[in-house]
Formats: sequence, C-alpha cells, structure tokens
Amino acid sequence: MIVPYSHVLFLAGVLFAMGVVCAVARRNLIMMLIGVEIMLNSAGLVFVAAALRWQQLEGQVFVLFIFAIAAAEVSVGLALIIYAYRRTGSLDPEKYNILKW
Amino acid sequence: MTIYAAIFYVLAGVILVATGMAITRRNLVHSIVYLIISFFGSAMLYYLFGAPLLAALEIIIYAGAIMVLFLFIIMMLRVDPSSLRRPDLKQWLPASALGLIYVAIAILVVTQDPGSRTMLEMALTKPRVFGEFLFQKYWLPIEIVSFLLLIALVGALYLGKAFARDAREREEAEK
Amino acid sequence: MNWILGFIILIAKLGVVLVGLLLLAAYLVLLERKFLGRLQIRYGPNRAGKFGLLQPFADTIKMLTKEDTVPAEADRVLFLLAPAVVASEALLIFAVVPFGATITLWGKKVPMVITDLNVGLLYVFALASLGVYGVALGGWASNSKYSLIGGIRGAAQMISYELSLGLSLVPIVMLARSFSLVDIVRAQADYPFILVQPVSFMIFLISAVAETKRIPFDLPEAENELGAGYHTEYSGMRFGLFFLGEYVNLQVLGALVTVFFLGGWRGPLLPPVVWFLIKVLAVAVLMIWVRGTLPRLRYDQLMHLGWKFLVPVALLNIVATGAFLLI
Amino acid sequence: MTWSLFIPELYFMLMIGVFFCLAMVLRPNPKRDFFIALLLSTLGVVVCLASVKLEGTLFYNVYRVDLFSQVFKVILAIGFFLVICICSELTGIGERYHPEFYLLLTTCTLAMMLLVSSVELLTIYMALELSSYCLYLLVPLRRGYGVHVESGIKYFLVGAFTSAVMLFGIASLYGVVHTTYVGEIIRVLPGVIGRPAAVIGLLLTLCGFLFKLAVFPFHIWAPDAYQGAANQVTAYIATASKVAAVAILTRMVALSSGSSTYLVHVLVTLSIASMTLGNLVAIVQKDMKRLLAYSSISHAGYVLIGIVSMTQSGYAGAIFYAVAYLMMKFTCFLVVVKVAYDGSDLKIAQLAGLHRRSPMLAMALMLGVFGLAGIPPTIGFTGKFLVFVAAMKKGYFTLVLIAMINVVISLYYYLQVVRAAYLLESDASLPPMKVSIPTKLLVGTLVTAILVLGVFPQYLLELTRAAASALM
Repeated sequence: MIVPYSHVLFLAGVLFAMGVVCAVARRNLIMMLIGVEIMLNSAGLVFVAAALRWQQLEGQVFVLFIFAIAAAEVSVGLALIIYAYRRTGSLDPEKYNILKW
Repeated sequence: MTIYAAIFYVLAGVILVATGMAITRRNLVHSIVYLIISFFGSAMLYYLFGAPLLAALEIIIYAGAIMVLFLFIIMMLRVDPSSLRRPDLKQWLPASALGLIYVAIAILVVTQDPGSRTMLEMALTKPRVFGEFLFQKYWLPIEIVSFLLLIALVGALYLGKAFARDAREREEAEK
Repeated sequence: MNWILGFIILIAKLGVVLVGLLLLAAYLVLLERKFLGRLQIRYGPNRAGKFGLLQPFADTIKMLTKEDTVPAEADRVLFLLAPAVVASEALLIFAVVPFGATITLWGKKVPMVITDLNVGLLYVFALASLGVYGVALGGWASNSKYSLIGGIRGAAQMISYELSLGLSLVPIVMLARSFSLVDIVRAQADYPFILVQPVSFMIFLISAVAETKRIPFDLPEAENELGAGYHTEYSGMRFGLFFLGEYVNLQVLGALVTVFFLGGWRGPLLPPVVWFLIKVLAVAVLMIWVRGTLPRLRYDQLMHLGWKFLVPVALLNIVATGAFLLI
Repeated sequence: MTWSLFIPELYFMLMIGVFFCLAMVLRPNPKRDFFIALLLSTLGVVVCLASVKLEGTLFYNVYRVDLFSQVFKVILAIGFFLVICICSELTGIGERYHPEFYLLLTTCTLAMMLLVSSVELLTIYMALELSSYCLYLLVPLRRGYGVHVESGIKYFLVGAFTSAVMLFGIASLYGVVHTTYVGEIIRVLPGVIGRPAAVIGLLLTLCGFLFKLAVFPFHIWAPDAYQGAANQVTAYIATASKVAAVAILTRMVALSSGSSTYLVHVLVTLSIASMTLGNLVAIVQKDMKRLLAYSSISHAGYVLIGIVSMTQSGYAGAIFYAVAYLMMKFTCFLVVVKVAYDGSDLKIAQLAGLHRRSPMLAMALMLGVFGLAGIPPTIGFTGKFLVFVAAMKKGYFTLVLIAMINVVISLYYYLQVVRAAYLLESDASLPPMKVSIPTKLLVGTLVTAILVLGVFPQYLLELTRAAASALM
C-alpha cells in the first residue's frame, strides 16, 4: 500500500502544468526546451503509476520510450538552438519574429 | 499512513519545490541544478513504484546525459544571466490562466473519478522480466525508435555543421 | 533482534569500507608519487617517516589547515557544492561492489557487499554519469576562464566516453545474464571474463581512464595550458576533496575492472578480500605506470578515439558476442 | 509470422539504407541521386499497389494490415513519388545534402506508413514522432535564406510541446482503460467515457494528430514552416503528411464511436475555428506558400466535418477528401516549384503573366486552385459535397452552413491567385518558361485526374467506402 492513484495523478498534473508554464512563459529557447522535458517527465510518472495500478508492464515500457524520445528531442533541439544562436546571437524567441501573419 | 506513503509525500514535495525553483530561476545553471534534483526525486519515485530499471535509467539518461548536455550548451554559449529578462506580465498572464484551468481540471479528475481512488500496491519488476516483455511484445516500436535515433543523429550532425557551411556559402556568394 | 543485528552489521560494513577506502586513497597518493619518482629516476617523498610513509598524514594536515578561499565573483553555493559531488559520487559507487565471498558470523550469513542491487551495474553508471557535474559546475562556478574551459572539456570528454564505457559492458551483462555485480562475479566461477572478452576489457580500461581524467586523457586539467583546469580556483580542503575524489575513483576503477573482468574476489589460497585488494592494486599500479609512460592526447585525437574508434568497436563486439551466444 | 504483409515497409527500409549509403559513402551528385530516388519511388508505388489486398496482423497485434491501411499506403507512396518528381531541380537545398534530403523524406514516408497501420498507442506515438522528426529536420535543411532556421525552431518547439501534451493524454488514458491496444480501448472506453480522466486523455491524445493536421490551436507552426522550408519540402508537408494525419485521426476518432458528446463538441468547434481563421487570414497573404498554408488550415477544418459525423459515409468522405486534397495541393505546389525555379519563395505578384509564359502551368494552377475552392467539375467539389452530405445526414446543419459561408469567403483569395496568373501583366517582360516533357506529362495526368475523378468519382468512392468499412 503506497498512496491512492489519484495522488500520483495530482503530482504529475502539477508538474505538467509547471512544464507548460515554463515552455510558454519563459522567453528563452533553452528554458522552453526544458519545459518540454518537464512535461515528458510528468507523463512518465503517470505511466509508471498506472502500470502499478493495473499491475501491467506496458506503462513501464512507455517510460523507456519516453527516455529515447527525450534524448532525440534534446539532441535535435539543442543543435537547432545553437545554429540559431550563432546566426542571430540571441536566445530570445521574441527576436525571431521576422515571420508574422 | 504507511512508511511508503510518507516517502512518497516527501519525494513529491521535493520534486515540486525543485521544479518550481527550476522554472523561476533567472540563472540557467541554477535551473539545471534544481531540475537535476527534481529528476532525482522522480527516479526515487520510480524505485518506489517498483521500477528499479527505470529509476536507474532516469538518472543515467535524464540527469546524467540530457541535463549535462544542457549544462554544456549553456556553458559553451556563455549565456549571460543578466541578459535574460524576467518574464513580464504579458507572458505570465496567459500561462498562469492556462495553469489554473489545468489545475481545475486536475482536481475534477481526482475528485470525480471513482477508479483513481484505488490504492497502489507494492510490486517489483525484475529487469529480466521487463526486458523479455519489451523485446517480445514491443519489437516494432524498438525498430522505430532506432530509426528515430538514427535520424536525430543525422540531423544533429547536419545542423552542427550547418553554420560553418552557411558562412562558406556566403563567402562564395560574395566572391 | 535479527533486524538489529543486520543493522549493526550493515553499519560495520559501511565503516570498514569507508575507512579502508580513505586510507587506501591516501596511500595510493604516496604509491603514485613513489612509483612515478622511480619511473622518472628520482626518489619521490622520503622525509616524513620511514620511506615517507607518514607523508599522507602530513598532506592531510596541510590540506585541512590551509585557508579555504572563494573567488569574489564565484557562484558561492555551487562552488562549494561541486567538490563534494565528485568525492561522494566516487565513494557511493562502492555500495554495490562485492569485495569478498559470503562469510558466516555468529550463525548468520553476511555477504561481503554493502547492498546487492539487481540493477547494480546501472547504479554504477548512474553515479558515474553524475560525476560530470562536479567537474562542469566546479569549472563554471569559479567564474574564471581557465576553469570554465576545463569544465567544458571535462563535460565533453566524460559524456563522450560514458558511451563506450557503457557499451563495453553490455557483453559482460549478456554473458552473466544479470545487472547485479554479485551475479557477475558468480558467473566468473570457471574463468574470468577477461579471457573471453579481451576487446571489452581494453575498451573499458581506456574509457574508464578517460572518465577519471587521468593522463593521457587529462585535458580538463592540462596544467601547461589551463593552470589546473576546473579546480584552478580551489584551495584547502575543497581542493582536497577533488583530490580525494580522483584517488577514490582510481580505486573504483580498479574494483570495477576486478569485478567485471578479473573474476572479482576469486583466487586460490589467499582469503577473498586479500585477492580483491591485490587485484585492485594491480590495476591501480598499471594506471600509474600508464601515467608515467604516455604523453597527453590532443583534443581532437581524444574525441576521434572515443567516437570513431571505441564506440564502433564496442558495437561490433556486442554483435559478435550476441552471435556467439545465439550459436 | 507472414513477412509478406510487411513488404511495403521493408521496401522503404531498404530504400532508407540506399540513401544512407549514398549520404555516407559516395561523392554528392544531384543528378544521380535524383534518378535513383525517382526509380526507387516508382517501384515503391508498384510495391504498395501490389500489396493492397493483403490482410492480417503482425507483431503481437500491434500492427494491422487491412484495406484502410493499404489504401493509405498507396496514397502515401504516390504522394512521395509525386514529390520526388518535382525534385529534378532541387535548388532550395545545398547539393551536398541531397542524399540527406531523400533519406529524411523516405524515412518520413515509412513512418507514416507505419502510422496508418498501427493499432497500438505506443507504436502510433513512436511512428508519429519519427515522421515529425524527419519534418523538423527537413525544414532547416534549406540553403541559407535566413528564415529557415527560425521556422525550423518554431516548428520544432511547437511540435515537441504538442507531442508532450499528447503523451500526457495517452498516459491518463492508459490510467483509465488499462490497455494500449486501440481495439480493446474501443471495447472499454464506452464504459468509462463519462469519467473526466478518459475524456481529457482522449482529447489530449488527439492534440498530437491535430497538430499534424494543423487544426486551429495547433496551426501556428504551419505558415512559418511552409514559408521557411524549401519548396519541395513544403509540398511534401502539405500533401503526404496531411494525408497520414487524416488517416490516423480518423482511426482515433472512430475509437470513441460517437459515445462522447464532449468530443463531438470540441471537434466541431475546432473545425469551425480553423476553417474561419484559415480563410480569413489567407485573404491578406502576399506569399504564395503562406497562402497555401492558411488554405490548408481551412481544409483541415473541412476534413474534420467528415470525421466528426462519425458515420461510415463521413469517414469515406474524409478519405476521399484527403485524396482530392493531395492532388489539388500538389498541382499548386508543382507550379510554385516550377515558377520559383531558383528555390526562393514565391510572391503571388510573381505569378503575373504566367498564362503567357507557360499556358500549361497557368491552366494547372487554375484547376488546382478551383479544386481547392470547390468549384464543380473538379474533384475538390466532389470531396466537399460528400463531406457536407455526411454531416447533413447527422443533422449538423449549422456546421455545414458555416462551412458553406467559408467556401464563399475562400473563393476571394483563390480567385486572386487566378487573377494574378491570367489577368495581371508582369511589368518586366519575362521570357516564356521552358517546361520539360516529363513535367508536361505529369501536369497532364494530374489535370486529367482532377477533372475525371471529379465527374466520375464512382470507382474511387467505392474504394474509400471499402476502406472506411474496414475501420468500423
């Protein structure tokens, strides 16, 4: 007996919201990427808890794949960010709004 | 309340506080350090939820590889903390509105859902059982993920060299 | 009562291992200085006590009593935290290393390992991958150019070689069919794995030296370019912690090589713990010898060696082992 | 296990291997790369056509091969082939990187093929990610035009964000239904659809697909990615990737089989919003690719009408619409690629005098645009008709009415394009364009298909109905 499933869900939900806030509100490309990582991590928590709830392994398998996704995401994302930084000398997404409506 | 529940609440507190600190720091390196603490907490939770393999991998991949990569980039680009503006009200408002809606929904989920009140029982996944399950049933996703990593590799390599290539092309164009 | 007895035994084991590690680290420093001295045709320390045997104590007292300075513009918290990360990471790895056969004390079986995790090998990796932070954060927090460059180099080098380090151990896991270090030692009852996995052994050794940032891979602290690299700004006991970390890491390296490739504590005649120590020391001496012999690599050579040679060879080795096991 | 079911995918994997070797080993040679790609993609269409009748399941039932998936595989292969066809002058991308371009394009097509056949959430998610990553990398592959990096970053960040949202959705869905198989979810879901966690999970899961389809709140990447990417890449994103998104969205919505009114409400709202927004913003566009981007946002809304009716005829209509959309959009992009031969972005004003420079291309553009607008003898009209009829049968009168109004609005900017091509004269007298014979052949085939299938849609309709019935 650990805790009710809902408590884990709540923890993950708040974490997820924090990730969303970080990705939406922080005016910095690196922090936006970090926000997405936090979101992925919170999804992982839900999966593991759900796997425990149903006593199945599928949820845990999902988490393993999340790790792979996160790794690919960071490598591609950071490569893009460095490329952009070298061109523009800024990490502020506001500076990138050459393209408007 | 069992001892496991107590551990859970302590870890949950640590994770939430660390993540909260991480997303509000102006200095990116501090954010990274707080985030590492948060991922450590998640890894402990995985262990508590009977997934030691995932706990170890969480630390190896998230805390040990991904965050190092972030740190590395931040150090390499020499991001000056004073150049980073604090997010102003215009950005915080929609974000916090979104967050509030989300929390409302989360409370709804937690209170309205009878199934979510089930207690989680202790269980432990042995790495061997996990591996066998993974490679038998999820053979195809593994192939897909290998393609994904290949593509990420190709892309990172291309993008890493892209700036030098652009400069060269511009030089040639000027000639 | 049983529970209390188990707890006492655990504490005792922890204490013995900790004291042993620290003592050994201190004397490894002496050994290194003496041996290097001989290799370079000089004496090494010989004033403090007979053959300089009291030198480690003199060094420790010196470190402890020196002033602990923090640079004015440094990031104080991280600056103070970084050395502790390095030292504790190295010490914590020993929690899963089996250093002797199970013995029976007062009718109770006591395994000679602090804890036997079923994901022990991954635990080792997890801690090893955290060692990067000590280096990178230490270099960054000093707010000095040399330190920063040292830190960046250290981070790049360590994440590069972690890959080949991990891949080189996959065949071992395949042979032993377990992540647990105790099981891996058990699987070497007939023959040590170095006989069947020489390629893995070499890759592991090279990568592990790179992970511990020793010559010929000591670019993060290359003294003729960077002062002392990431720990240029450190003094007193904080520098001592980096120093301690390095020598505990040397033992960790020896212990891991012993467990994965040399059959762990197994050996004829002598008691298991002694065999374990002999093997660890042998690896450490080999490392010191390497340090006295090889020149430092260039940075691009370092990266090429890691990515273009070690990783592909390690992958091929995994495929070959897999094919062998299948047939 | 019957490996023959997996032949189209295996063939594409082989193709990836070929391009990988080309990228790694040989010196770059654009002509050779193009011919290899053309040859292999032609064969790919043949392979997919040959395996259209296969049926069965693979890999512990995570992979289902049925008429629905096979039809979409053929469509994807054709889309891929068409895009390869316009790569003969791949001026938007550095010559050194042509093999990488083909590699990413092929991998993306493979990922979409896997996507339309997967019936298990993890596999679906992974396939979706694979195809997305190929596109994220294709966008900044463009030769230095300045905006490509920015649009690449925008596309990537929005995509990563949505995929995280989708993952969270899958997680909460899994927490309720304790299975990841789509088939079993269908069985379990009606019993638990009343629970908020299930509805929210399903909605968040749909986010990922809506992002691919560029439906309203997830559309912000589309205009920038369309403009920033090389013309050929844009053509691919606009055609093949949209078709795959329609396929998987249809499959996922078919899950709930109308048992949740929340879901219907949300989808209807999104449909209306993206139609209206797309059409209104498209009016002020000056850049051709941005215009097409907003037009595709509005078309996503039309397709949603078909999907939201949740009947067999609705799904069939959506599939038919996707096919029609592929052909019409591709025709427009063909003209864009040919007119902007140096790989730059095309302003609408630059189309001026096209009817004199190349009557054939002008006609193709006109027909493509008429098709997009839904003017009668074209396939676009038939598609819209089918979708609207399906929605009417379900009684969504308001929705159809709004869609009709939108069609009228959209006429304005579509006609602007035609006006530029036919009525405006270019100030500088540009020389007539040389259109090669293969291009003429391609244009001829497309135009004929748009007209003939518009007038006699029976055969295609039968096929889509059969595919839709495999879904139910």
